[in-house]
Amino acid sequence: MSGNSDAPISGYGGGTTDTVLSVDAVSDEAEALGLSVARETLLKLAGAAPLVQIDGLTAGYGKMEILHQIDLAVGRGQSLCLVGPNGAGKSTILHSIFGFTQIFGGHIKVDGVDVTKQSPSERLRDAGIAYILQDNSVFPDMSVEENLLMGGYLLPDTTLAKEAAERVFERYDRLAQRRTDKAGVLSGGERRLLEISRALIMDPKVLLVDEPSIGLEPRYIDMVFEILGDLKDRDGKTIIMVEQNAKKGLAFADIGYVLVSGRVAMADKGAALLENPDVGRLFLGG
Amino acid sequence: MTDAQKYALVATGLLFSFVAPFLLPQFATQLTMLWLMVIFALTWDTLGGQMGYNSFGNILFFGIGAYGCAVIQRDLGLDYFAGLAVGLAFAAVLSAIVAIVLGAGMLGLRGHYFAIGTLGLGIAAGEIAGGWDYVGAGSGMVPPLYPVELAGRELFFYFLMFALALVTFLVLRALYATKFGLALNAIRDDEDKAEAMGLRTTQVKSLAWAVSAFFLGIGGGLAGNLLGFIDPRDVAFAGATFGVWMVLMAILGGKGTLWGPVIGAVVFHITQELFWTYLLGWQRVALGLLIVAIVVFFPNGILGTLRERFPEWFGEKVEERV
Amino acid sequence: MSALLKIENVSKAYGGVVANRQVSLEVQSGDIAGLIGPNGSGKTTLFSSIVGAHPIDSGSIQFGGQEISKLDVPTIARRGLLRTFQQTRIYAEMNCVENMRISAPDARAPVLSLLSGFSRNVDVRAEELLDFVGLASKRFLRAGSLSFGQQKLLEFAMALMSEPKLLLLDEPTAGVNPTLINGLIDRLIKANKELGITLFVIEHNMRVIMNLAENITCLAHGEVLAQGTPQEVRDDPRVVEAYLGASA
Amino acid sequence: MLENLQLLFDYPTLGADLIANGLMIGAIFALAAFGMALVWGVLGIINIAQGEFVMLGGFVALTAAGLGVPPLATIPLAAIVLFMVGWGLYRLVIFRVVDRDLFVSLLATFGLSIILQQLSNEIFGADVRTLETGLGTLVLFDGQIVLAEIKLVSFVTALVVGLALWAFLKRARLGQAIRATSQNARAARILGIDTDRVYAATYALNAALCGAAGSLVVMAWTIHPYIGLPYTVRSFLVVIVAGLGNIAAVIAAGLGLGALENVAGFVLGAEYQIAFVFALMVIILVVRNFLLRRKREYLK
Repeated sequence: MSGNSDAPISGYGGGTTDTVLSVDAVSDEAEALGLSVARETLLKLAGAAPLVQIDGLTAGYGKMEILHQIDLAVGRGQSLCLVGPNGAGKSTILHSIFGFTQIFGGHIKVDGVDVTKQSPSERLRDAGIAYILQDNSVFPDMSVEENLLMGGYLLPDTTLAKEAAERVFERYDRLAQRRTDKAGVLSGGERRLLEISRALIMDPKVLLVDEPSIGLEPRYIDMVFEILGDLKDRDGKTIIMVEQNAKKGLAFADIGYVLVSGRVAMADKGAALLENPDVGRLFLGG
Repeated sequence: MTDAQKYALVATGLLFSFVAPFLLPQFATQLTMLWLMVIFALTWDTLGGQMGYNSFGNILFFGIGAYGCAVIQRDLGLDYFAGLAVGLAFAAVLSAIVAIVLGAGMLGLRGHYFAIGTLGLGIAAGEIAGGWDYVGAGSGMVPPLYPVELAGRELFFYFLMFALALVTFLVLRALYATKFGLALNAIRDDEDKAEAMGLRTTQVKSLAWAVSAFFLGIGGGLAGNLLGFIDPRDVAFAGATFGVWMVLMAILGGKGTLWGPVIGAVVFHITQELFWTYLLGWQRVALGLLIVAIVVFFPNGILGTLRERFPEWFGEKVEERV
Repeated sequence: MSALLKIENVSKAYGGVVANRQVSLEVQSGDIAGLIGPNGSGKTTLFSSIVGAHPIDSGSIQFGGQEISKLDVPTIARRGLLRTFQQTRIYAEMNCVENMRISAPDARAPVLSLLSGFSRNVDVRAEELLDFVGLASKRFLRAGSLSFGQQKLLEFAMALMSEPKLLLLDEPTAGVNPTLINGLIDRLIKANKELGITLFVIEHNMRVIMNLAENITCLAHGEVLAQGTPQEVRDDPRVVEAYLGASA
Repeated sequence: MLENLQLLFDYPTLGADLIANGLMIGAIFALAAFGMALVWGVLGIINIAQGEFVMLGGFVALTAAGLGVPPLATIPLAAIVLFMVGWGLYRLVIFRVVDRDLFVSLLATFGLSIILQQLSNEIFGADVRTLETGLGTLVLFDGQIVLAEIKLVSFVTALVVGLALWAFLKRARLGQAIRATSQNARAARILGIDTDRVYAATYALNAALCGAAGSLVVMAWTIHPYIGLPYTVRSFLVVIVAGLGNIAAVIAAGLGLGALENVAGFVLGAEYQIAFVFALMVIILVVRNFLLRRKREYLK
């Protein structure tokens, strides 16, 4: 029983729990290591002609600056995974590429076009950047089909959206079976499939994927990564993702960046980062 | 700001409060009203600020107090001072009881339902009083007059109202320092969590509203006598003036703080007295503009803004363990 | 060992959807029990039913030998059955010490006995527990200004502060930085072993639950699919089929 | 009060007359409530200035009629003017409170309602006003039900406008964007929907609905600058009874409230009619909350 409140409990103060690193401690250690990455390294990882290229991006929300002088490059048909502690600015990078942040400096280019000043809808329609949101971004009271059609909201003609939706149904039979069901009653995996395929209606070049595995049961996590891998390999989509489950994310990605306090601290091939002992200790929890 | 500076400030304020009606006798009534405003803001904040239940109808208890006191004074046949004393006591108890009874239903409502529900209560009360002959219906009530042969009516009410404001402040200050006070804050921050942790939220909420109503009821009784006339819609249940001011003053000073409502009431009242008369009928338009401006641009109020700027004045700090 | 929590044939539906159907399970006193299952399999609903937030349609829930399925949330909490929330819930505008103080058992007394200050013991205990979860240096900060992981730790400390017999934890590691997870597991085990608090944990992270729990129940479609030790559950073909997938 | 009740029993057709007249204004309540539900669902704001929009619609109609516009033509005119007022208020104030906590938006719209009320008082004066349409009276069932024709026109117009709006939400592109935003604003944004414009359009559309309602009110009944709050409360009442999504329920609840209020006004006396509306709201709120909680089946 717990009534025994006199029992001494030891923690940080007592120093018996040594397997823990707080977020602050991670940042401190990473800074102490003086980690930083040269632009050339990033460009080399991305191959000859990067599809998405970010130079010296400084951005944030309102007046708050979260990203400091970020460089990023990823090639066509490549996947990039961003890892790092909470609050390092991983999602902020995705938001900046899609146009949800305040950009104070730097440039974002997609396929050679500078999109820095474009609105989100321009980026989606003209530059081919689609955002796949983590967790529950379907319209629960609309049918699966209506949800897909909403994905084509920016298309000039609704018949185009209908055609694209048909292609999605041909490709993903699971979704076709639930065509007329309300999206709110889908299972977690089906919902995630709908979220991904809804982004395909606009036939984007770049997929920004925010936490694909969050809140999913184990067997669906594999399914989601399979779908993403298929989109990358078969359709040549470029994927930039943020993943809480860093091991899964790095195992999937061609390139991995480690972010600390709004800067890129390390960058390498995904598999290589996974092997890196510093990364393991500081970011993957041993 | 050091503690010594804070104490000096408070002492100066207190001293001024004692001598003000003698220094500025021509403003005695306005000064008395100032203390009423302080009571308004303080009692509103108990629910709105500390507990997060934004009532738009707390004016209800003010009106009940005003009528309750006046009815006792009218019907009991006591001499003026005894009648007033019994009337005020009755006003306080009646308001508190009504708060507990209404609270059983109303305090189960959350968020905007509570806000709009209480708004409805306040207006319904005004409409009912306006049709009820026992309290003079639409033509209102006139409480007994302060004995003409005695001088010092204004000072009498000034010091009564001042004392009430002071006692209200001290009682609330003491309450907020107890477990009860912390329970109020817990309900404000997350009522479901508080329930899940086993707090007796229903009891806590009822008591809070009763305390608020208790002091507001006395305030109503005093104000009726001070003003010398109780109108159902423009005095007792004056939702469009007093009722809104309560909320506004508390927000202006800083919701959920002890001193915020006091500061907000003083600033608002002085502003109002200085500028109101020059607005020639446009006062209420200005009031609306003021509400919008404050909630949109200044929702944390004076103290809330100071707290953001100087968190250490309010005891926020990171302490590294040695 | 005796069953501290005994759930028998519990069913619960809302809006025509069956969330739990004939669920039966036991949590032994002193144990760490796990609850796993796909999304929408009724885990969180079962937790809500146990603590009284979603009353059950039929069946029985006994805690310490007494029927609690008809009691309300605060009453059940006062008997020593507490939960933490998936979306961490703390009192955001209060500082950490205040969060701890109001979680102490004596804050649950009838309202008139709340009209007094805090005892020294409460404050000592609050400091100890904040130290235990590593938040001692932040104890005078607004809880809302802590990071998500720190808020989870605070919520856990608050639960310990209120001295429960049984603590239900809803995904304690979801959204927690990987580097903090080991420490969290460590503290959960300590709370169980040193403070004697029985734990019942919903968790998606297989690594965590397999290391933590002594007994695991797997739900699917609101029904109990499998029960047993971590190894048994992990090897159960039905669990693999419905939940873990081939590669788990 | 009891005498009035007795009257109702002695002359049951009197009840039919009261109910028929009540249903007419009930359609107006439904219209305003539909707008409130829209704003509530999409922006997450309870618009306390709802009734003031109705009142303004009435004054727009009055002013236009004074300038020679035929009475019935003031209905679309009031809607258009109020649409612009709504858009303007969104751009000035509402967009600043959309994502803030409910209390802030509640108080901000409360402030707006006071401003509109007092401005109208200064500009149009505090008198009770009505707009003569020149339409006659309908006498039904041998004079047992007497109904002004304009009330019937108002009833039909209100229902037609409501249904047109419902079709707009289902079919039109902007309507779909509004529905999508109300179900999941974040998701709408990542699909390129400009939610800020959707919010502005929704708020303006609501104001337009109220404006049309107001022009009907001034023709069939009366208005004055302080008429707003009761309309706000009636809209709120209808919405909490009917829910946010169901148009049939909104119409039914609106009509029901109109009839109930008219009968209650007769029985209790006209001076208590407003008190009745407010008290009814409080009672419904409390009972509804009690029923919701009852589902938890407390033992003790």
